[in-house]
Amino acid sequence: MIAAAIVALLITLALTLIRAFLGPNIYDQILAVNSFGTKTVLLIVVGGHALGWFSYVDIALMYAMVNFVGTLAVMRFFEQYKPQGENNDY
Amino acid sequence: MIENLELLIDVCLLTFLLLIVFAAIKTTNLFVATMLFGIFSFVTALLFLDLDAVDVAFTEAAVGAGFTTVLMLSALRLTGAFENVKHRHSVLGLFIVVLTGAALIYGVADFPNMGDANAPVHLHIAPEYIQLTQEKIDIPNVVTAVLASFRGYDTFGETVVIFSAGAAVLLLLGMGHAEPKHEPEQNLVLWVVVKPFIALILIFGLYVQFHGDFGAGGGFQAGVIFASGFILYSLVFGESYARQVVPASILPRFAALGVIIYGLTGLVSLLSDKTFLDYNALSSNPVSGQHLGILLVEAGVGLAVFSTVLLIFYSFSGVNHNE
Amino acid sequence: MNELLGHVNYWIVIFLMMMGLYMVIASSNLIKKLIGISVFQASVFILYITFGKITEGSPPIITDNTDVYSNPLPHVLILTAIVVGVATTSVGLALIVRIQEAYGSLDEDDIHDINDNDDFDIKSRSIT
Amino acid sequence: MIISILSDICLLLGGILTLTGAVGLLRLPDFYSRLHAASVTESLAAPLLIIGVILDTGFTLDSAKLVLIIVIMVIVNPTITHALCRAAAHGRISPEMESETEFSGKESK
Repeated sequence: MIAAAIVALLITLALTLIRAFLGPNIYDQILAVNSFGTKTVLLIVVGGHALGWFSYVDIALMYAMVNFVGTLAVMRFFEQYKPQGENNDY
Repeated sequence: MIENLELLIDVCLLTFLLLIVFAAIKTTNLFVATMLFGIFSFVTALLFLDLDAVDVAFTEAAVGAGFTTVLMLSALRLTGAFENVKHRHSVLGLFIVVLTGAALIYGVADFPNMGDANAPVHLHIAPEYIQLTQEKIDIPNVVTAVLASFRGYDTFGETVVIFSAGAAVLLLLGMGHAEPKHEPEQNLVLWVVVKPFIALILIFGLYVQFHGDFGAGGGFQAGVIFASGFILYSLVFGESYARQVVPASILPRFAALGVIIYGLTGLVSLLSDKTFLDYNALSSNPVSGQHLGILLVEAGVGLAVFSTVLLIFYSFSGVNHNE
Repeated sequence: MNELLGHVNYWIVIFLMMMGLYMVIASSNLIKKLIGISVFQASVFILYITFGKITEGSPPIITDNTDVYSNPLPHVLILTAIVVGVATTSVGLALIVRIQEAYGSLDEDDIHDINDNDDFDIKSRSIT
Repeated sequence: MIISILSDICLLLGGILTLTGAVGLLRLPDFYSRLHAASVTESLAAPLLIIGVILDTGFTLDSAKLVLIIVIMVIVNPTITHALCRAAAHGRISPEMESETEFSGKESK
C-alpha cells in the first residue's frame, strides 16, 4: 500500500508541475510551487519510511520550514516589486 | 521491490528536473524562473536523499531551496523581473551545446555502472576514512568526521571563502538601511502564526548544529537555518524590526569571529607541537580531543555561515544610497 | 538493460548540464545567465553524488546494521561546494545589481551598445 | 494487525486525496477555485499520510517528530492559503462568475 501512496504522490507532483508551467497568472504559479513543496515533504516522509532513508524525518521537518519561508518570500517581494512594473499584464 | 521503487523515484525526479529547467528556459518572467529554480533545488535535494547523501540533501534544501531563492528574489526587486522580449535563440549556441553534450555522452560510456561497488572511486581512501573514523574519532557520521577532522584544511579554506564572499557583497552593495515605506502590510494571521514558528526554526537550528556528529547536520546547515529564522522575521514583521533584533553592524564581526574560532583551534594544536588542526592535542585523550575539536570547528563554521548569510540578506533587502 | 539503467543517471545529468550551458549562452539577460550557471552547478553536484552511490549501501553514518556504506568523500566535497556556490552566486547577484544601477539595463546587448557609445559616463547614469 | 490495516487505509486515503487535489488544481477554471482545491485536500491528505507512517513506525522519537510535522503542516497550509488569497485579491484577480463563462471551458486570467 505504501508503494501505491508513493506512486500517487509522484503523479501528484507531475500534475502540480504542469500547473506551475501553465500559469496562467503568477498567483497560480506561486500556488502550484507551494503545493509542490508540501507534496515533496509528504514524499520524503512516505518514501523515507518505505525505503529506509536515514534520518528522513529531520529533512522533512526542514523542508516544511523552508517551504514556508520561501513562499512568504515570494509573496513579499512580489508585492514590493509590483508598483514599479505597473504596465505589465498580471 | 524496494530497488524498483528507488529506481522509479530516481528516474521520475530526474525527469522533473529536465522539465523544470526546460520551463525555466522558456519563460520570460524572471520571477517565475526564480521560483522554478527554487523547486529545482527541492527536487535535487530529494534526489540526493534517494542517492544516500543525507548531509548533502540537508545542505541543498537549506541553502539551495531556501536561501538562494530568497536572495534571487530580493535581487529581482532591485533590478526588475522581465527579460527583454527579443530573447534570442542562438543557433550557434545550440550547436556548441549539442556538440559538447555529445562529447560528454561519448565520454560517459566508459564509466562504471551506477552503484557498482567495485568502481575505482570506492577502492581507494574512502574505506580508510570509514575505518579510521570508527577507530580514531568515534563519531557515527563519517561525513562530519571527514569534513571537520581529516579534511579540516579544506573546510577552513571554504569558511574563509564564504567570509570573503560576504565581504565582497558588503563592498559592492553596502549594508543598506531599512526604509519605512517598504514595510510589509499588517497581517494579523501571519503575525500570530510566524511568532512561534520562528522559535521552532531557531531550536531546530541548534539541534542541527549539535546533532551533526550523530546524524545529518553540522555547522553549514545550522548557520543557514538559524539565519532563515531571522530572515522570516524580517519578511513578516519588517526590515527595521529585524535590524533592531540583530543589528547589521555586528554581523561582519561575528563572521570574522567564526573564522577566528576555526583558526585558533588549529593554532592551539600547532602550539603544542602537533600539526595544524590536529585535534589530538586538545585533550589528554585523543578521542575526546577529536570530539572537542570537531565541536569547536563546527561552532566556528556555524557562526561564520550564519552571520554571512544574514549579512548578505540585509545587503540585498535594505535600501542603499550610494552617494 | 542493466547497462542502460546503470547509465541513465549520467545521461540525464549531462542533458541538464547542457540545458544550463544553453541558458548561459543563449539568453541575454544576466540573471537568467546566473540561473543557468546554478543549474549547471547543480547538475555537477548530482553527477558527483551519483558516483558515490553503492547499490545496497547505506548512508555513511555508522550503524550496527550494515557494513556497506556509500562513499563519503563526494558527499564532503559537494556539501562544501553547495555553500561556496551560494556565496559566489550572491557575489554575482551583487555585481548584477550594480550593473543595473550603472547602465539601467540587464540585457547584455544593451550593455554592449551603451559601452560602444563613447559619450557614455557611468557615474552620470547611476540611479539614486 | 489492526494497526497495519489502519495504516494502509490512511495511506490509501491520503494518496487518493492528494491525487484529487492535484486534478482539481489542474482542471478547475479560475484561481480561487484552484486554491480551494489545493489547500483543502492538502490539509487533510498530509495528516492522513503521515499518520499512516506513524502507525507503521510505532512510538519512537521519529514519530514524535512526525507529529510535529503534522502540526506544522496543519497550521502553515491554511496560513499560506490565506496570505495568497489576500495577495491575489489585492492584485486585482477577480473570481470567475458563472454568467461570464457559461461553461465555455475556456480558461481566463
